[in-house]
Amino acid sequence: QEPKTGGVINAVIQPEPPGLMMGLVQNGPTQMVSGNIYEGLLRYSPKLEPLPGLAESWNVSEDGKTYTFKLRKGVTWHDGKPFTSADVVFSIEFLKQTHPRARSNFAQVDKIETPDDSTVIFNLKEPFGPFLGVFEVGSLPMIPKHLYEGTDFKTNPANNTPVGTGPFMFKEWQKGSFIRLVKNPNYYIKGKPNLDEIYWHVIPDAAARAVAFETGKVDVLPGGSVENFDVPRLSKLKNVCVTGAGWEFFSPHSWLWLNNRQGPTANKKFRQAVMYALDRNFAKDVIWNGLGNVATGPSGSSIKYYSSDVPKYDYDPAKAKALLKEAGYNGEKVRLLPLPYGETWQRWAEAVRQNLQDVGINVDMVATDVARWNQRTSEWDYDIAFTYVYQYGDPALGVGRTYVSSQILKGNPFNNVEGYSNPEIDKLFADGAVAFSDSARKPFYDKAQKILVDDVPVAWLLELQFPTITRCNVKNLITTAIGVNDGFRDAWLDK
Amino acid sequence: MLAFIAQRLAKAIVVLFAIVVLNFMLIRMAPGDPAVVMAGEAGASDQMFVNQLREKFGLDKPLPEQLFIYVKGIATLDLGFSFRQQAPVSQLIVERLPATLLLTLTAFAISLLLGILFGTLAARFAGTWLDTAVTIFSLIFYATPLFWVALMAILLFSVAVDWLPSFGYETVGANYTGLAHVLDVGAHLILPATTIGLFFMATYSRMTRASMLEVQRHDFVKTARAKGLRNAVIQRRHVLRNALLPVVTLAGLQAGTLVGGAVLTETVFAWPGIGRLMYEALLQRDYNLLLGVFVVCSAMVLAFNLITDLIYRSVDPRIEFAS
Amino acid sequence: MMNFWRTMLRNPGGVIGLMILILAVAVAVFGPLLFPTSPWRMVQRPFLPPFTAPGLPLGTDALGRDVLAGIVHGARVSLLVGLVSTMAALAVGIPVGAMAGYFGGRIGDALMRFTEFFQTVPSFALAIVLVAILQPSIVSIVLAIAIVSWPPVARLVRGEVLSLRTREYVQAAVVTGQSHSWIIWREILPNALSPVIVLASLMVATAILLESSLSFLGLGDPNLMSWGYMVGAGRTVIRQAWWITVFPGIAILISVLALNLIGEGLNDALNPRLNKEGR
Amino acid sequence: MSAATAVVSIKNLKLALPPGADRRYAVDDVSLDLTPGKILCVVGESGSGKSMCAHALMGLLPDTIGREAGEIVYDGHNLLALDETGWLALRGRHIAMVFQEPMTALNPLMRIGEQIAEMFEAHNLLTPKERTQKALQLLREVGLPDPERSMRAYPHQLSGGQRQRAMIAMALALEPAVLVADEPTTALDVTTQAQILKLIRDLQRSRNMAVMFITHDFGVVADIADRVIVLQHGKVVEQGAADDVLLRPQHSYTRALLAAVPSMQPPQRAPLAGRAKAVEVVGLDKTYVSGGGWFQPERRVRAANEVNFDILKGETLGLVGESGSGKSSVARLVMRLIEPDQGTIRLGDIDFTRIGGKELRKARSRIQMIFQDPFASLNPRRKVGNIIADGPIAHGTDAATAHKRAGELLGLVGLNASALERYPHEFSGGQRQRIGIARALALEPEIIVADEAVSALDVSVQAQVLNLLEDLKKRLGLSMLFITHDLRVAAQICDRIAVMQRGAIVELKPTAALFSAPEHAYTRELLAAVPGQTSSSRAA
Ligand SMILES: Nc1ncnc2c1ncn2[C@@H]1O[C@H](COP(=O)(O)OP(=O)(O)OP(=O)(O)O)[C@@H](O)[C@H]1O
Ligand SMILES: Nc1ncnc2c1ncn2[C@@H]1O[C@H](COP(=O)(O)OP(=O)(O)OP(=O)(O)O)[C@@H](O)[C@H]1O
Ligand SMILES: [Mg+2]
Ligand SMILES: [Mg+2]
Repeated sequence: QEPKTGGVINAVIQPEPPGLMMGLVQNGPTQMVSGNIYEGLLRYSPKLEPLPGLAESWNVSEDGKTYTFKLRKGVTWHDGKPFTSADVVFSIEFLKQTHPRARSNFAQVDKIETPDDSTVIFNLKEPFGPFLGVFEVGSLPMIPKHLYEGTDFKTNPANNTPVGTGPFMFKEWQKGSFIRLVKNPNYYIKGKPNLDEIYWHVIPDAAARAVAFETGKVDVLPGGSVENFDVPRLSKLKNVCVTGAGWEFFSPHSWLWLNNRQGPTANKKFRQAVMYALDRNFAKDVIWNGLGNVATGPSGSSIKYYSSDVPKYDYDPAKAKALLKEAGYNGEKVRLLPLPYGETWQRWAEAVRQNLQDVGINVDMVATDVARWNQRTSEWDYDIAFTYVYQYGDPALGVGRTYVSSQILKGNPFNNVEGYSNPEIDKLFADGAVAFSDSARKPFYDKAQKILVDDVPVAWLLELQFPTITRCNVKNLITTAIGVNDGFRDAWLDK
Repeated sequence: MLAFIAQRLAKAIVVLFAIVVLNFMLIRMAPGDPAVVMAGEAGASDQMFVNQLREKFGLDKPLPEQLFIYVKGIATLDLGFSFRQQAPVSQLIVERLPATLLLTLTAFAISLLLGILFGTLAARFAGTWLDTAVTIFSLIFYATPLFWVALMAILLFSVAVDWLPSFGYETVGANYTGLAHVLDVGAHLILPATTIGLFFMATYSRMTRASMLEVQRHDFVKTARAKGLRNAVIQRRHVLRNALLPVVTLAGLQAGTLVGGAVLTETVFAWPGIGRLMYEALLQRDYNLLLGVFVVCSAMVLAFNLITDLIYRSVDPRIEFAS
Repeated sequence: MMNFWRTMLRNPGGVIGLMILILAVAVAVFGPLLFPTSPWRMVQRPFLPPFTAPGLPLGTDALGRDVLAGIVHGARVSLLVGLVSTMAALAVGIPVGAMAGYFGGRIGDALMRFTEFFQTVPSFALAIVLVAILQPSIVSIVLAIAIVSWPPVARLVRGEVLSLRTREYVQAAVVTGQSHSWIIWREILPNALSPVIVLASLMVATAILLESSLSFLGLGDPNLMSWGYMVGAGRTVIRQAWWITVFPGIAILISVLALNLIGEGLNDALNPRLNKEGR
Repeated sequence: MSAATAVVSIKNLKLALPPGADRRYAVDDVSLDLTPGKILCVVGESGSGKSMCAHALMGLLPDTIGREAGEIVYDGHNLLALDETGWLALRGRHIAMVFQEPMTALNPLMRIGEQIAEMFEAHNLLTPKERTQKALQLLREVGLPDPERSMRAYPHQLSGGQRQRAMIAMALALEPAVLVADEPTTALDVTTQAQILKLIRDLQRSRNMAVMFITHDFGVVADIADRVIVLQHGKVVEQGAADDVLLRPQHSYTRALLAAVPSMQPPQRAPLAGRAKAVEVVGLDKTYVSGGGWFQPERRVRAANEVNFDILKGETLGLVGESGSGKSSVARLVMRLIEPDQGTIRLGDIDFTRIGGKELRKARSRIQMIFQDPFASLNPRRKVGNIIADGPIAHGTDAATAHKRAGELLGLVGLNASALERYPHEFSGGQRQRIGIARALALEPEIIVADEAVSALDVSVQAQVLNLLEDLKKRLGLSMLFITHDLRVAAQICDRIAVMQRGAIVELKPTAALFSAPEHAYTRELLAAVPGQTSSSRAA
């Protein structure tokens, strides 16, 4: 079907982003809106293969230490200035100061060369297996050097009127109401984007978002916009399409942090008992409406080197009770922190509490708000805590950080928060990262997965799926592994 | 009169200062800080990131120094900077204030009008079934959680029949101007304002009823009857006017609850007001913004009190502005 | 006192309210005996409509928990929150108001400024902040509700004390050489109590509602079943399963209504002017 | 009496009280006529049904009162059968009323002018402009100073007497045939009362109105009445021409009432010179400052101005003066209920103004007070026994002894000791005042301050209480500061009298000397204003 041009899309954004300058703010909503404004060098297919973005082509040297990117010609910033290789270098400098993930992703880069305006060459100190997976817009958005160089990034007035190279330009932001993006008329791909405008509506209440969709006021509900209980109802409406695609890169993985340092959870048997006590299929079917998969281990099934050859933990309360007895658990109070992200998570925590209580674990649920949850987990002040984490396609990017001992850093909410420390695992992940070629890396990760699943440093729950709900006449919305976050470049409206 | 206002303002400033200091302490007692929140949202963080943020928010300084800096700012009407939102707090608040004022004032008017109407009715027919009916009607809205009424209103008026918009302040992208714009905003205003209005109506209707019955017993009502005035005239001119005095006082006191009560309604109806701004600032520990909203809300309440006081004084000649 | 009960019982609204309240208290006290298992237990398929499964007259909720059991157990928490926070608010408001009214002058002024502070900060917002600071639990919720609801008590008591202070029987106590505390406690407060009781009956209702609003924002005590929690949690699935939120909603409505009716009844019974004369 | 025909006749009126009241009928078989140009005074003790009759005449009876029997005939119609529309035409236009409390009988939120003009409006008379003019003329007629300003004034801006004049202006606006005045002067001080009485008398004569004048003050009756009707418990016990009733009372109740009226003749009193001073007040000054604040100008009232007096042991000093002259202020200063700006009060050997805290509380037992209002001065939530015993217990007496003593005191003031266990509301006004006296005596004080202690009581009860006080004083050797605005009472009980005007004592003399040879002009004015002097002397 031939794309049609023109039209306006109304989408929902929740919560309201604190800012739209992607280099400074990395939270979900910012990425979702600003993915239209900014672009990265690469995009990724649902199978996580690199696709051209601002880089037209790329190649990797034999030793895996030199990466050469050819940039697309004739690309301009929204303010008309040309986009060049100098901007790429500047962006990496910028992000190394403000973007913790970019900081570690580019830690291996020794130097960057720019022989001409459209060539960028990265020289690595050592081979870094996942290197080709860190160029999407969220990890490395291109930032205009001419606006930021030599300024205080944080207070630069340009932050309020973000300038990128993307298919849409920032137009208007009525705080608390909506963000309006308009078509970039000078976009370097002729005929794109198809749409004229995008409105991102800020509607803080989930039920109200569902109503807004139902009454036709909005056309796109990105993943997580409505409570799960509402998904089946909305998807049954006329002219409504639902897809789980577009989360392959993130593949959100949920688990319970189990505090490995102290209390009953320090005991491996206890942790295994927790795994057996959880009725994860119930959670999937009732709480997540059958969406997602029961997690088998530390890696999501769409992540590279995923292995299903690991010990299995089925729902088995009797076994859990037996293990608890072996662990010598004597009814001490165990604090459970739910994730303060709305009703679904609350219900899930209640179900888990019930599961744990059923096998005789004395659970005390502790309510928190977002700030407090972050503080308590990052300062290790919990026994069991819900969380979910993005995996960024590669175990070296998004999996290892949870389990290696070098990532035990008090004060940070997303690393080895559980305090698991195993030299063998440390080594496996270290070796896996610097090995170059899939066949060389796989064995390390196979082994790591087996050990981890046996040790249960955390209790894995589900591979989550956040369905994107749209009206069916919104076409071609999700084309890449980061889904809505990659912008509405290819989307069009069938009127 | 001017002297009176000046005196009240001076007192208000004292209270406001106390509010600033106490709230500053209070808010800082809440565990968690904006750096942690932002680190959490980023989905990944390291020590450098958190430290950078702390420094940016000025959280690395000792607390008394932070307080001093803040109070100094307030003295020059500078509410500080919201680093999270990358904008001066006063700008963020000013952007949202009109919406909140529109909502709360409309709700206020609705609650007062309905409350006085129903209260008068109930007093007029005290002891009859109409009295009971009015009582129960106003209590139903008082006793039902606000967010629930709000959702019901949406389901009824936006989903079941598509009469009124369910969210927002205006039709986004319609670019109405002039009268069309006013009508558009009005249509968006009806549901949230009525939801709050109905809740607060109960207090006023109860108060009006009690006050009317009380005033009815005063001698001057007997005097009025002895004049041969018709009952309707007596009720309106003599009873209602006197009965409204305590209602006015109550209205001033309620103002605080009204502004705060907007949090839920603004959330459910996606109304871009400062109630929501405050709640979000709280969740994100956006200290300056949260404090700013508190200070502005308190100032609004004080202003409300002053206004109702002035109204009271202009209605009741017994209180004089000694001049 | 007899007279009081007689007038109270003559007010049909007050009697109905009192009966409902007694019923609710009975449910709160004895209900857990009827439903001995935890109300959090998942007993059946989720989303069972009311009157379809035996033993589950009000159906089940999103996790398959018994709605009726929730309401019965919730009565305890909701009423407790209402009553205890009101008591606490009275415990602060009455002394502050009494002292402000009795001593007047600088002390009174300072106390009233202090009260004003709590009154100008939007009360719901303050409650949210307090609960967030103290971390949600039944204790912090009760405390927060008490903290935001005492100022009206203080104002009311102050007003009453101001007018009672000049009564001749208070002056009589002064001239017979009584101490300040004796005068406040024995002579003034007993006579200032009736409007306070009326206000208190309304505060209980407001407290129950406030708890439900806090629950709605996710600031309820996650370990205790309350009506507010049920309404808030059921709200998200109201389109699929109205009964999860409607039944506890009705429970709140009826209790608040009952308390208000009692308040009205008390108001009439305690106001000699209202119950003596006709019109 | 002339045989003019009555404008209104009440015939055998019988009004039932709601169940639970202290008697069945508020008004029982009352008949009376109102004739043009005559004033009918209705007298009787409190609760005897006087106001009921008035309200029945106005059609303003509360709906809890049952209209059992009888009729009220006006212009050939029975008013009791009239519907509300009929009343609307009648009220104000044909029958008008003046109420007792000028404070509360006017709408505080409306200007005086508007309230008078409303009278015309209610009956659709005149244009708005004419109404204003007419109102102005009326105000002038009732002798309000500066009528233009009074038109624009709110009730609270006028004095009690001025308000009552405005009320009268309002009642007279439509030249009604009948004026009902329910205790129109009770709330006013003697001088103002005299003026208002004269006003009513003059207006009534010039307009040939029929007036029903309710009062419980026989002095007033003597001054103003053409005919008198005496009510007791809702029944008419005696009625007739004023002179007949006052001089030749037939019924024992009427006689008792008349006998209780104190005479203006001070009794002979033994001189007390040479005794020690119980109280010595020197240079007492008190200025009330209200309003004020940072920006607000303040209002000052000088309530006590260089007040000097002393009271000898066993002596009663009277303090008289018009309302607002500062009598209560002096009493409160002497009691140290308020602090003086200057001056000293000595109680025997101690300086009462210089002590504080515990010492003050202890010293308080030497001086006690009897309050004006028997209803407001007893805590409704404490038993009588406690009320009396609380004071001694606070001063260290043990509870059992204090309660026993309380029982004895009740006996002393003529009450049964069983009263200990009862609450104040179970007693009548006179009995309550006795309880108040018992409380004052419980601490065995040397001095008693009585601020209008008998003003709120009916004449008959008043006489009893005065006798009791006189008796107790003699037996216990008390000194007394007796405050009153009733010069008749003062004449009977005081050894010496001090006259106060605007915060200052203008004359202080032995009672007999003051009455026979008043020096100060203000004293003479006060004495002249006492009602009923001519006829009561006849009566006495
Ligand atoms: N509204 C009412 N409802 C019931 N009983 C009433 C009402 N008003 C007065 N009474 C009763 O009716 C009786 C007569 O009262 P009324 O007011 O006529 O007395 P009064 O002679 O005017 O007394 P006072 O001198 O105290 O004014 C009293 O026993 C009183 O308690
Ligand atoms: N607390 C107060 N504050 C301000 N002014 C007062 C206060 N108490 C009394 N006054 C004023 O002081 C003056 C004297 O009042 P006081 O009560 O002593 O008079 P009084 O002679 O007892 O009058 P009455 O016969 O009416 O009882 C009056 O003008 C009064 O308005
Ligand atoms: Mg009377
Ligand atoms: Mg006085």
